[in-house]
Amino acid sequence: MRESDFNVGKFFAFLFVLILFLFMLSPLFEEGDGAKIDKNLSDIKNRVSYFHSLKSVKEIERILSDNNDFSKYREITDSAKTVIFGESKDLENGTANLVTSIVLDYRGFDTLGELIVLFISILGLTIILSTLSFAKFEEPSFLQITGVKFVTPFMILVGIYIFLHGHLSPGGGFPAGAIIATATLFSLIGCKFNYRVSNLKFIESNAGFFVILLATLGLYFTGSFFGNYLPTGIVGKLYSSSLILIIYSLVGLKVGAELSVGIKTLYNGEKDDDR
Amino acid sequence: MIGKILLSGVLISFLSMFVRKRYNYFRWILFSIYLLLTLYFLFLWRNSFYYNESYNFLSLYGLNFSLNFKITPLGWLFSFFTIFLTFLISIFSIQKNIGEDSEKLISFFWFYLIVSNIGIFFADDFLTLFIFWELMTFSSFFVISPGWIKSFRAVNYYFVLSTLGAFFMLLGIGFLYGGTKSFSIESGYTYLFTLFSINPLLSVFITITFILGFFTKSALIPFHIWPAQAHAEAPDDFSAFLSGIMIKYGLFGNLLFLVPLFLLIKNYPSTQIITNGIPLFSHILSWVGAITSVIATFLAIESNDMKKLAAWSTVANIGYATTSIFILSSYGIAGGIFQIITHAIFKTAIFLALAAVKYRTHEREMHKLGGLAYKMPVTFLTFLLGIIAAAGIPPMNGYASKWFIYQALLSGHFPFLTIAIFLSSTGAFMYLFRALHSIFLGQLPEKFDDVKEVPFLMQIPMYILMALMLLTGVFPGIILKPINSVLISFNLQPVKVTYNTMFSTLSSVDSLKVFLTFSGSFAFAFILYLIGKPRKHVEPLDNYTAGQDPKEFGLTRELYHFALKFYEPFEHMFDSYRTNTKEFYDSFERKVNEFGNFIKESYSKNIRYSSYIFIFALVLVILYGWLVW
Amino acid sequence: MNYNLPVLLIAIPILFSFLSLILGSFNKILSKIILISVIIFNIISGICIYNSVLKNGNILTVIGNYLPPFGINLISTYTSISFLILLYIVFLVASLIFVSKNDDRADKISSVLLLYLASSTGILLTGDIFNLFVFIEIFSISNIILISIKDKKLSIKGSLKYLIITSIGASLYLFGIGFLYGILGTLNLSEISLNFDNISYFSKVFIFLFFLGSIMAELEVFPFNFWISDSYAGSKNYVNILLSGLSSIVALYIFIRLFLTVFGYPTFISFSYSLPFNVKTLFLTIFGLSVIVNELAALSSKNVKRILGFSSASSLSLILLSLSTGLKNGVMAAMLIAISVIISKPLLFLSSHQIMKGKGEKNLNSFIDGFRRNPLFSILFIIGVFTLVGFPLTPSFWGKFLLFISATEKISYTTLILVIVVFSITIELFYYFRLMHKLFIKDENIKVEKTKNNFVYIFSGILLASIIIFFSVKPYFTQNIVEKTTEDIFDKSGYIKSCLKSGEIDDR
Amino acid sequence: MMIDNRTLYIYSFIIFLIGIYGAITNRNLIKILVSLSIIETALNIFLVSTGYINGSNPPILHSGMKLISPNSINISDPLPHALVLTAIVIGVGTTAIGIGLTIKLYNHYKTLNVNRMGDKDEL
Repeated sequence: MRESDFNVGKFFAFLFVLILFLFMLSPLFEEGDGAKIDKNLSDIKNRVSYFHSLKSVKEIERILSDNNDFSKYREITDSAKTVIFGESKDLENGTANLVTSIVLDYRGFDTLGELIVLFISILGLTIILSTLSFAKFEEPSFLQITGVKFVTPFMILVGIYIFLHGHLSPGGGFPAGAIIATATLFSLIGCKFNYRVSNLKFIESNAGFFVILLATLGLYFTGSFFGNYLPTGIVGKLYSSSLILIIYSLVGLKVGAELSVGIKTLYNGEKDDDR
Repeated sequence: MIGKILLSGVLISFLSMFVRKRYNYFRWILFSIYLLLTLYFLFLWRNSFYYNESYNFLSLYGLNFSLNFKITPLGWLFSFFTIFLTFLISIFSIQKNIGEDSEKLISFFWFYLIVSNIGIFFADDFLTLFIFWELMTFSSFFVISPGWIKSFRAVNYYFVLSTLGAFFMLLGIGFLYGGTKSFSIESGYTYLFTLFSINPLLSVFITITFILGFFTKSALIPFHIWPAQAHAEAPDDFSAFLSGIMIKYGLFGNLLFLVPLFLLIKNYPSTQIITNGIPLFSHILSWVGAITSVIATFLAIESNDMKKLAAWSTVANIGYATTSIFILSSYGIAGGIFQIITHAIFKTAIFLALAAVKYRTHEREMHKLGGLAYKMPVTFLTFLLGIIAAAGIPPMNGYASKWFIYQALLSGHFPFLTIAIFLSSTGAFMYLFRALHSIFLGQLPEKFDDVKEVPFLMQIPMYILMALMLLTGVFPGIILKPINSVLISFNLQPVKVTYNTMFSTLSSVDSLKVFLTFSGSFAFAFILYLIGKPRKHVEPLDNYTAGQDPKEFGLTRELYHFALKFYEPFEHMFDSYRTNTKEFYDSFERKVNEFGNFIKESYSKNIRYSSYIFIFALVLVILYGWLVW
Repeated sequence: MNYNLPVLLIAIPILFSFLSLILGSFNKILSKIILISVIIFNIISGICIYNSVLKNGNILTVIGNYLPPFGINLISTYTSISFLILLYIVFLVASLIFVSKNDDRADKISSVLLLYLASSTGILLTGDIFNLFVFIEIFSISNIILISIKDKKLSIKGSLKYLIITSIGASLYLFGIGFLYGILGTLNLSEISLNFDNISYFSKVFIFLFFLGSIMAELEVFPFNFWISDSYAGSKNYVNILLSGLSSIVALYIFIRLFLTVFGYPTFISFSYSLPFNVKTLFLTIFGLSVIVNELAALSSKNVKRILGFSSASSLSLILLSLSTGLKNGVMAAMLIAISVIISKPLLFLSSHQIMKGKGEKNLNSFIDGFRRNPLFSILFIIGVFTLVGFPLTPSFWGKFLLFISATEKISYTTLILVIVVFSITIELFYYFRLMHKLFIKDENIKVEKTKNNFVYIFSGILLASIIIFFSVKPYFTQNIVEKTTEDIFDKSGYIKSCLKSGEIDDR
Repeated sequence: MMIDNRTLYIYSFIIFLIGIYGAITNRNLIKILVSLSIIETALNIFLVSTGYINGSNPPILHSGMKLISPNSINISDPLPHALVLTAIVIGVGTTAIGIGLTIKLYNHYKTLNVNRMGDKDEL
């Protein structure tokens, strides 16, 4: 009885999905007036990110503030600066990786939220699982022990490299944190490196604290939360866009510690560590 | 001044909360004094009709929120006799609450009932009416069941039906507000009248909402089950109020809104099917009244609980009044109002007598009582006169009102309605006689040997009620003259009446002569009684079991009480025609609960189910937005 | 102008949530102190912002020194800031109750609570659609955590349901954002609302319906709200208060912002939509169904917490119903009902918890003899019921009255609202009176012992009750607030102007 | 290879709907969570593809690269990348919580089948 019930459910689920699919296709194939999502996106000039990638938001703001109409920014296209790798300096932010410039500067507030999502979910994990403790994994084999001992330092090093170069190359704090957490997972499985959750929590909360502190200091120096008050340097150098560098390093530490806490919590519960 | 009376009621009620529990009766004294003062003011206003008061409390959100009162002849008449009867009940209650460890909250909420009583009868617009209507419902809810688990079920019926009625009434008021943009009652029914020719379906719907609203309150079919539950379980003195006064609010609503509407339709018959001179709608309502009275009579015959019996009798009497009112002739309306008032008087008397019986014996089942007439003569006499009035036997006031109803029905050529009313009126003899006999006559059980008459303070209202019943029976003009001014306010011909003579189109009756005839024959019978043989006292067990000790067979004296299963053969006759309305409501309640449980259970079904429903609903919404344009 | 206090309302709780975890590892009491002091800070600065909004109009807060639409911005309007103060009061009550209890996870939970505070503040203030999404996610994750704090099957099932539904909802929301960004090239709410009309036919329908579907789960609307039953019944008292009071505000505000400001078109007295189908009928169907179904579910429930949970879902739907009439009276009614629901629901949860204290089962019969056991909280319960049901002179009375009147405006679909409203009032009356009646029933067999009330409960109960009474006895004050809020909701061009400095929308 | 954005959108829709189908028909809690992850992946593809321009460079400056306005900008839109980064992290957080709750439920019921998790005695 239950089996047939299930099949009917599957059939209807398929029907729903089909209807949803047809519905989702409809805006892609419609003809008529009005703005549509582009089939071949070629022009990003009427997007806000155009000015983000040219690092000329301040310039546009200066122009627009004369007639005080910020909804007309799309009509201005020729006032943006030229950005050259290794030459341009003292721009709004000095990151060569434009995604990083958006993530940590133009839309830094979102990233703060993102950090908090990760923080709160790991915190929640420790709260939810705090009354549980479950079985340990099997004893590691010889191959695991040797491999882990060999590979873990390099992984941590790579992680550190990635978050330090987040403003220059792909990657950044989040991938770096993930790599570091993988290293701790390896060490946990491989050589039973039993780190304490509370220490990691300390690192994590301190890193988060300093991120917010740095962002709040912007209120003092620039009059705006998350404002950049350190020199931005030359695009493409390691010591460019200093605030982004610092924040990304803190994010890397924080995410690494957080994910490690999560792994440890899922590994053997949180309870026995707090004693 | 009306506002001041209402406000002082609220204030005194709060004041009475501070009275300590030991001096409980003091609260009731306060209540009586308040009623007396109100009665005094009402008496002062007896000629100042169409005086109106308006209290503009707040003007918020672009609306003037105000309470409007107007003294109409109808409202004045109703409020006067209700307050008067409540005053009598309150005197009864003072004594009742002296020793007893009774509830603080009964008198507290009763104040609000009186406040809402005045508010309802003097309301000039729907908003005021509705606010006091709801106040009445809520406060009566707490009086009927003042913290007894037993009465919870009964009050549930009452409350559900009342709130349902209020729901329909509010709906109707909303529709009328949408049409007229005001809460005025008069513009409401004139608008509804014009709507009958424009949009008949909607107007019939609105009328039905009002009918449901008023009919639930006055316990007409199919809402007739709550009185038997609520009146029986309420505090004894409050039962008198419930049965004598509160059940009349629905009828007042009919007179306030539906009767003017139907009169308009009757005068402009192009809008509605007319049968026999009255609109079809109104005719149907008369039949509802008649059927209610017949059914309630049969149910009263069946019941063994004395308070339930009286409650069913109330429903039957409301049925007569409804039938008569919706005839829409001036005799019909006059008879209906007359019936309402006389019923209020004699039903208060009956319930007070029952309350007195219960005060002394703490019994409600009739087969456990008997032979109290010698122990409690005043109570007996009150009850006797009350049931004479209820049965419509001449010298009492019930006769006068029923005479009017019969005259109205006959002169309007409604033979079948007359038969129905006559049937239930005859049935009234059956149950009332049974009540009288099994409570007051027959054998006195041993455990009631030391029962005494109730204290004097309780006797006072009984004396007054007896006098009132006799007075209004002999001189019906006392009540009919104010009723005439009500008829004039409806633009109807007043009925022809002097103080002691009633005239109708068919005949006339001089009630003073009737009274003299009856008292003469009574005196004759009494003399015969005195000169006859002295009676012999026989123990019931001697009578029935020929001196054997029934305890051997597990039989008790109560099983031999002749009131037990008194009308059993009669009940068997109607067994196959019985439809149990209570069962219907219970099953309805079960259905609603099942539906609610279904919803509730599907809420906590498993996790996959919830996301399934989510997607399903999303797809539905999308189908609406995508395909329906 | 750049006024930076609003951003501190978000930043300070976040900062201290980290700090609470650090300090809480030394002593749990420190984190409790931090929690309370942060809320008090937020209340005080909220009142400061309220005053300056009254003086200067909408306040734009720029983040990262980039003006909108290039950066993220916060906009404090009258509506959002007054909702915020209401929210803080409810939050204060909940956290006081949390603080009064012993919990060995106190540092972590207080950190979660602080983030909850920050995220709900962020939802109410932000002017960016993606930022709104991020805050909604934080909000729902903290909801999930708070629901599952009580280690019971019921609560964990409820929170897992909530998680699955909200993550499907979040995916719908992100699809909507993707479409909006792909078409308009911006994420700023004001700019989207300025240009929403230019979007083509099917895309508009797509975006609208996906956003609608995504926030339905938060709105506790019937076919989407299968999480509420278990969540309310299975969670702790302060979580109930947060769920009923705070979630309602947040959901309501999201609805107002997205569906009235961004997608709607206000004229002088009503909102209209430039969509091909009749949006109002859709809303009416969904919300009306939700009101009826939730009321019926509450009617047949036996568990008091579940009754209150269903009832709060249905009153939220009633608020949304009156909002979606789009009439000025309807919006005012929604605000009035919202005020009373948001304050009285926590009061009901609080007092019912105290009345049932010491009884094993939390069903209806545990209310019997409540008045003799706990007179104070019985009275508070009755005040709460009267406020919720719409006793005359309470805000919800005026709200229901206005809704009633606006529903009769013309005989069309709005008359259906009339039926729904009256029906819901009737059923609500019935089950609340049943509860109230149980309070006064005397059970002669059991000897009554008076319950000892914690000081915190007394304080917060009396605080909430006095707020209700204040709103009831000062009707002109309430009217002033409500009218300003309604004006603010209708003032779409004002919202856009405060963000983009100039925003001409063609007033139809 | 030239792929226009519409094709990418349709691919992402298909993956999304596979996820939806899995989430509503599966009985195993872990599988439901996996389906949710699939939905998130679909979203990420969709969001990235809204910023994708045919034949353009990734939005990272490297040595010798210039960004000149107005017409010769030849990078894809970096903003959706940033959004995707946020969405990924949020997905991770949600999944972590979901796994925690699943462990808890498994501990209570000793099964992962959601059909066996409904007990009416708790109503």
